[in-house]
Amino acid sequence: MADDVEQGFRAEVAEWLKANFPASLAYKNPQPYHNDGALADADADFQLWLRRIADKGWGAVTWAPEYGGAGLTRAHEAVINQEMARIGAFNPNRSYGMMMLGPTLLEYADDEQKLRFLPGIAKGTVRWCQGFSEPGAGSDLASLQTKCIDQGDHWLVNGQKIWTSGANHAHWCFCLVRTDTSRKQAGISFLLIDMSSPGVEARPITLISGTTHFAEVFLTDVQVPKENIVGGVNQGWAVAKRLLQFERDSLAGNRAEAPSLAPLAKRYIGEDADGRIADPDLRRRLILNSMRSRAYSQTFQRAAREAKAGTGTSPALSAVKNLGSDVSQERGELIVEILGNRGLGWEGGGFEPDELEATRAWLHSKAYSIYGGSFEIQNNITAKRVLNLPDYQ
Amino acid sequence: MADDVEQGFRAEVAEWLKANFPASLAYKNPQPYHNDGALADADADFQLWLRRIADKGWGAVTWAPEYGGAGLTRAHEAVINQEMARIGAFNPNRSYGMMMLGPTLLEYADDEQKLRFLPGIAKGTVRWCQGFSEPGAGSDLASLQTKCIDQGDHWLVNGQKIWTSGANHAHWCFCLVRTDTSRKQAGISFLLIDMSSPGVEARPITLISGTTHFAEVFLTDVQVPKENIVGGVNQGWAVAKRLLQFERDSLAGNRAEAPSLAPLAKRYIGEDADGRIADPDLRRRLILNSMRSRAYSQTFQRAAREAKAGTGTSPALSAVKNLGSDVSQERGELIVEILGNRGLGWEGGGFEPDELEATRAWLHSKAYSIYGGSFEIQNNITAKRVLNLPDYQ
Amino acid sequence: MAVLNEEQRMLRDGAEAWALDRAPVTALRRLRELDGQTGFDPDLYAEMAEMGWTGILVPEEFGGSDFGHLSLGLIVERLGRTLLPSPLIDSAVAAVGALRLAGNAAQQERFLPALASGELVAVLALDEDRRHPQRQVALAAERDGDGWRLSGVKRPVPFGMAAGLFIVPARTTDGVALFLVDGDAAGLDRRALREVLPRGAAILSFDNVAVGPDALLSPPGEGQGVLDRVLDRACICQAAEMLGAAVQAFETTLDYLKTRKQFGRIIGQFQALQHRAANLYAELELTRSAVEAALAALDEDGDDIPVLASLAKALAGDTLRRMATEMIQLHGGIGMTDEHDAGFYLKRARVADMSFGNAAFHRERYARLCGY
Amino acid sequence: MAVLNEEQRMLRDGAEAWALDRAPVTALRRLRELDGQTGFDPDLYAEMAEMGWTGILVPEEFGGSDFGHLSLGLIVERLGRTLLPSPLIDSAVAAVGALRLAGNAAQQERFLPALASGELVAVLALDEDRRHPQRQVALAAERDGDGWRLSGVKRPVPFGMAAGLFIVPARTTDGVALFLVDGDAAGLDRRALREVLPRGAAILSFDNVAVGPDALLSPPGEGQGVLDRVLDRACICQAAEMLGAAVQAFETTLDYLKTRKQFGRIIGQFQALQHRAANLYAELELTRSAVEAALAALDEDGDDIPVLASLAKALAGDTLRRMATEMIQLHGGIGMTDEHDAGFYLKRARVADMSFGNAAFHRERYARLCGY
Repeated sequence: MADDVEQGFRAEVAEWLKANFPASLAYKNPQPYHNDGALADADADFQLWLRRIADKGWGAVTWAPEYGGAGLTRAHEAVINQEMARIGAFNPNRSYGMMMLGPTLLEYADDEQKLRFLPGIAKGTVRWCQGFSEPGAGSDLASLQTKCIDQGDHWLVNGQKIWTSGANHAHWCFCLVRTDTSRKQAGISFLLIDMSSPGVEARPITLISGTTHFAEVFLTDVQVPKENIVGGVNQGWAVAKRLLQFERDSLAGNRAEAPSLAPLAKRYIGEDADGRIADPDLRRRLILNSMRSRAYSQTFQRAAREAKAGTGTSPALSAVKNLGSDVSQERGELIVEILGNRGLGWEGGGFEPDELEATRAWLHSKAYSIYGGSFEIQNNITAKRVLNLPDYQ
Repeated sequence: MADDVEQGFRAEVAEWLKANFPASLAYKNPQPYHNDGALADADADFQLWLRRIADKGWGAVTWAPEYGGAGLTRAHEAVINQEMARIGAFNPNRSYGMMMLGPTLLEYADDEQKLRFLPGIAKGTVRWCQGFSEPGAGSDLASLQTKCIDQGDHWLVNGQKIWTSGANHAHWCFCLVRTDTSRKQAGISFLLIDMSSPGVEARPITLISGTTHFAEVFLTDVQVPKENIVGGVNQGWAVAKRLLQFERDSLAGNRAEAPSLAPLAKRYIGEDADGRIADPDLRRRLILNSMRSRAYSQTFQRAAREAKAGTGTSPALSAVKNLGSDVSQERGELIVEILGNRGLGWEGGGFEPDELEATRAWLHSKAYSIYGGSFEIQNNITAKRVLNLPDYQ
Repeated sequence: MAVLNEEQRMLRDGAEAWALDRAPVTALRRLRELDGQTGFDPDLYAEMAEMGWTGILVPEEFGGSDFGHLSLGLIVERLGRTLLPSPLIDSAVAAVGALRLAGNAAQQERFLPALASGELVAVLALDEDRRHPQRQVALAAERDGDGWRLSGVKRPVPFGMAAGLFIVPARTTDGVALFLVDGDAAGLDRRALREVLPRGAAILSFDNVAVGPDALLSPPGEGQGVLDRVLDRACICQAAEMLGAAVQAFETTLDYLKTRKQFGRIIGQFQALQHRAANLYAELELTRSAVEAALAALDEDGDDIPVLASLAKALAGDTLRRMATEMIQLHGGIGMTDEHDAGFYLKRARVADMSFGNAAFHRERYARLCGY
Repeated sequence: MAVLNEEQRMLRDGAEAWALDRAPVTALRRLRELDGQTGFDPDLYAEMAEMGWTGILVPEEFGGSDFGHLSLGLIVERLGRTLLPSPLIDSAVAAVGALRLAGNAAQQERFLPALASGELVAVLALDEDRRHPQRQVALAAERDGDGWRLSGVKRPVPFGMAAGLFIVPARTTDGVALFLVDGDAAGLDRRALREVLPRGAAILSFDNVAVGPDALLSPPGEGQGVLDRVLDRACICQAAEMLGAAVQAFETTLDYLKTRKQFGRIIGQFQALQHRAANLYAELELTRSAVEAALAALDEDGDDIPVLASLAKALAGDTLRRMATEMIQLHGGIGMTDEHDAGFYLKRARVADMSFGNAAFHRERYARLCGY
């Protein structure tokens, strides 16, 4: 994009945002760590904003218009993001479908599947959940057991999924199922299941933070159309791996740039005669976290630059994900420590809403190093694929 | 020991110490981390002190008189140690022979061997070195290669040892040798070799701290009398394991109780208006190290009490050794950081002797987590034997 | 483990058996679901009292056994394993300690027997909002005739909804004084707080609460000294309880490592996890040493109690937090669910750390006491 | 790795090839054995100058290329890998920076060409004994006619035995000023220090050293501001060099993990070591990001240079120390021997950390700048 073209586009974007972004949402992205649609559903202005963005095609700026996108370039997308950030606006379409399934379908789905599923993702009208994990499988995804049997005119699915984010609010589920029990990875298929099909039941799981973001999903004699397999029968492992890469990108990406905790600390703890946070022990840990957080964000920016330039070796995402979860978990701990007794509240009177939210966020943050490939799995990946260290056997 | 008997003995000890401990040595134990005899040799007062202690039998207080000891109880030994500590005296006979070989011989040697070797250890007249490690074997002791062949009237030894502490000052060496090449642990014997035998050559190894505490020992067609094997042919592994336990005890034991670094820090860095060490970042690390160091020393005292009472589960020595090396290595780092530019000196003018010593000690401290069973090996032991975690295979 | 006498071994074993039987983590779950304001189960507390635990630090003349702090520490360590919420430390250690250290004969006679029998629960009303006050008490006491009037707010006060008696540090023109205030005193308003774990926390608002001269436990200027000593005792016992929780978190996790399979292996076979477990074990041993040394010092009336108290409390705070965090991490997804106990250990770690001064506070206190 | 232009790629590749060929760690060993007082190899420095490295920050009119800090950073990172001692940062970054920021036309004309060509080595005489001075310069300058007289001690001054020119911060009654002092000035005594690694460190004693008005680089009151900016540049380049050393320490260790056998296995197969390596790799990446962001900010004259400089220097200090320590640990016994290179990385970690303010200093500076 030439400079003057960019200037023009930027002005256009700014004007449109001014006219269309609901003021009530400024700096109040309601999708922080819940991301299950439940919160967003309740907010009329959010729904309005989502519709306007969808109509504009900006829910998926770079996707083709027939897929519900705007057919623009990454450069246009960057300008839109910058202009949004300037006024506290945000993309309301940061769903699992958009961040994980959409990019995967673009690579692996056939034309018919793309036309069928991408627009709902781009417009934010169809909500997806991820049916990968199973009880007992945990990090060892490839040992999944959910059976998918060819019944001639349809698939018959039986099994159980767990840690299915937002399953109780989702319309569809992208699942890994076993179409061949004689092989491990090579017996897995990537299947799209309508959550309203008979035999699908989602039971929410309460987490330590009190949220019911996840669910167990029971699949009992669920009939699924033959054309709902993506990437071919028994070819699902490759599709899943690609999708997990997109997940890792988005998880890591979510956590760059965090505002300084110094003002909060000074408000709750006070300053010493020298203008420093009054608790010297906590102060040092805040400093260390700030430094690591900044370097983490620099690492992210560097990776983006390098990816764009297609040069040099970028930091491995597996390592970056671990750094990210480490820095944000530490931040969660620091915030409740700053809040002190105010960081011990669960609900009800006597606590500010922000305080209660911080306590829940702290508890929730423990999941960062478990979901999307645990800390240990990421380290295994770094050791093996990045550092080329030999396997034990 | 009844209270009044102890009182009497204590008075006796105090009086003897007053008459016999050379004042020049007070609070100046010259065996800090070198322990290779070279330093002690050079000091006439140290030699005098060693002779007096030997004559008294206090080089090995609890050993029988025929083995060069005083035949007293552990309670007597404790009184002697306490009285020494009170006036800055110390046991001059803290040698490898005394700390590791002696206790092992008491358990595994036959009567003749005990009478032959223990008195020299108890009196501090015969210096021993340890010939266990070999090039390429490292922590995997049992893979040792030094060959020991039965020649009828003697053993013929060929091989190479490495990390032999004080080999260039030692009179004798306790060695592990392979008497059976067809079995691993069960082909090892524990052999005592006279360092003046033809075919024994010790080449000192310079360490990063500049000391030549260790040596490589080359054994070429060395003839060793048949009666120099301890514990039986091919029975050496058990002897060695016991000896390594004594080593671990003594290594861990050396590092309890360290004086506060606060005065040093205040001298080198100064205080803030509030009376605190002026560098807040370093100060916090000093505090943490002090707390861990104190808890480490409490752990030591607890283990001793529990061992004495023969009750409860004592903290595993493997874990204690790792805590000890961790705390003292961190201390070494903190001291050179306190010294700042004064902690960068190697030798010559412009630095105080204490400063140069601290720099060397810092470098040397890196060995704490390598020798005597590395940090990793100790963790393996803790995981396996204390926590009963299963083996990989 | 400390070297114990026969009496102590019996107490410890009794507490262990009772806790397993009567106070598993489900007791905490039940309390949470009841959503009551008491924060503990009065029936269980009565059982504890019956076993003599509430009287362990009370002199025999007032109905206690005077067995000492190590004995009590053994019990709270066992109770800590299953996270039982009870005012044992608040009432039977802190309140009893304050009455023994500062109470006159009349006060001791009036309150110690009731505390020993468990009929009365008394707690410190200490914190004033965000953190441990550290010599900056704001609640004010003014003379009124031969009595006093108290005004200000204390929060959170654990078991503050249920306590019958409060020991209240207050600022006077002549320094800090300690007062004994009845739970139903006129002008005292209590409001329940819902915290991450039940402990009956309350906001106490003192609106010109009038107390008589017999309510003065520690006169102006002497209150801080008494309070410091009381807090040392509470800290040390709190650290013992936290040690128990950490030990249980470790053992539960270790069991999981030995049974859970992933990638066709028991996960405890993975060396990276083995070494983490070994390092955690070492931290536990350090913490145990600090706790037991501090308990022993209390019974021997050692002169380095403040240092040992801060050491124990700071180490216990860090160790329990680290252990609970690893408990969740090593359990993976299941550890994040409310159904699993791991989250309770994490929440307890935070609440217990904030009680009687957090790890950061005690590191700084240790540093001051040791000249850093 | 940063996105580079063609010029920068050539510089980097040239530095890498030259360092491997001409400046392996044996070059450092040789210097140590020579026991000279120069602290670097003048022939190698001349080669570096010939390749234009000493002039990278010098304007073209004075014989340099003005390629910028990122370019220089790429070179020192490569040189850092094999620990080559040279005054490149001291002279071609710090001294050049001071002259560019504060020098008048005459001073620039006189010194910049000689610095660019490598004929002249100039260094900061900054530290005054134990640590980085942090706005507490003690060496005093007093007016004497239209010139000045300097008295005091600077130590350690790296390459102080060999330097031909010193840039000397001095305290005046009106604040800190910077002076240019000839190496052979009357009254200036230099004494060599033997440090853990050769860098030609010296004690400089100024006994009433007389300098003319043309020696005043930065007038009283302005010196500290200039010095701060110079130190930011030096810190950032020093961090780049430390990054290089850390990368090499990591790679050497990684190679060892892939070849060394113990217990019948390549030790790199052990998962506990794999995870440690993975964590070290992540630290390296963080440090690289901080260093490259800081270098880029220098060339873009960003307004957060002080923050980025302190961030980079502190991270590089911790990372290199940790990496060197792990290098020894993972090499086991052989890593403890003087024959192996590991000890050099550990020693360099300490020396480099102390240069231009250590990690603790920069963490505190970062904290102040960011309002903590």
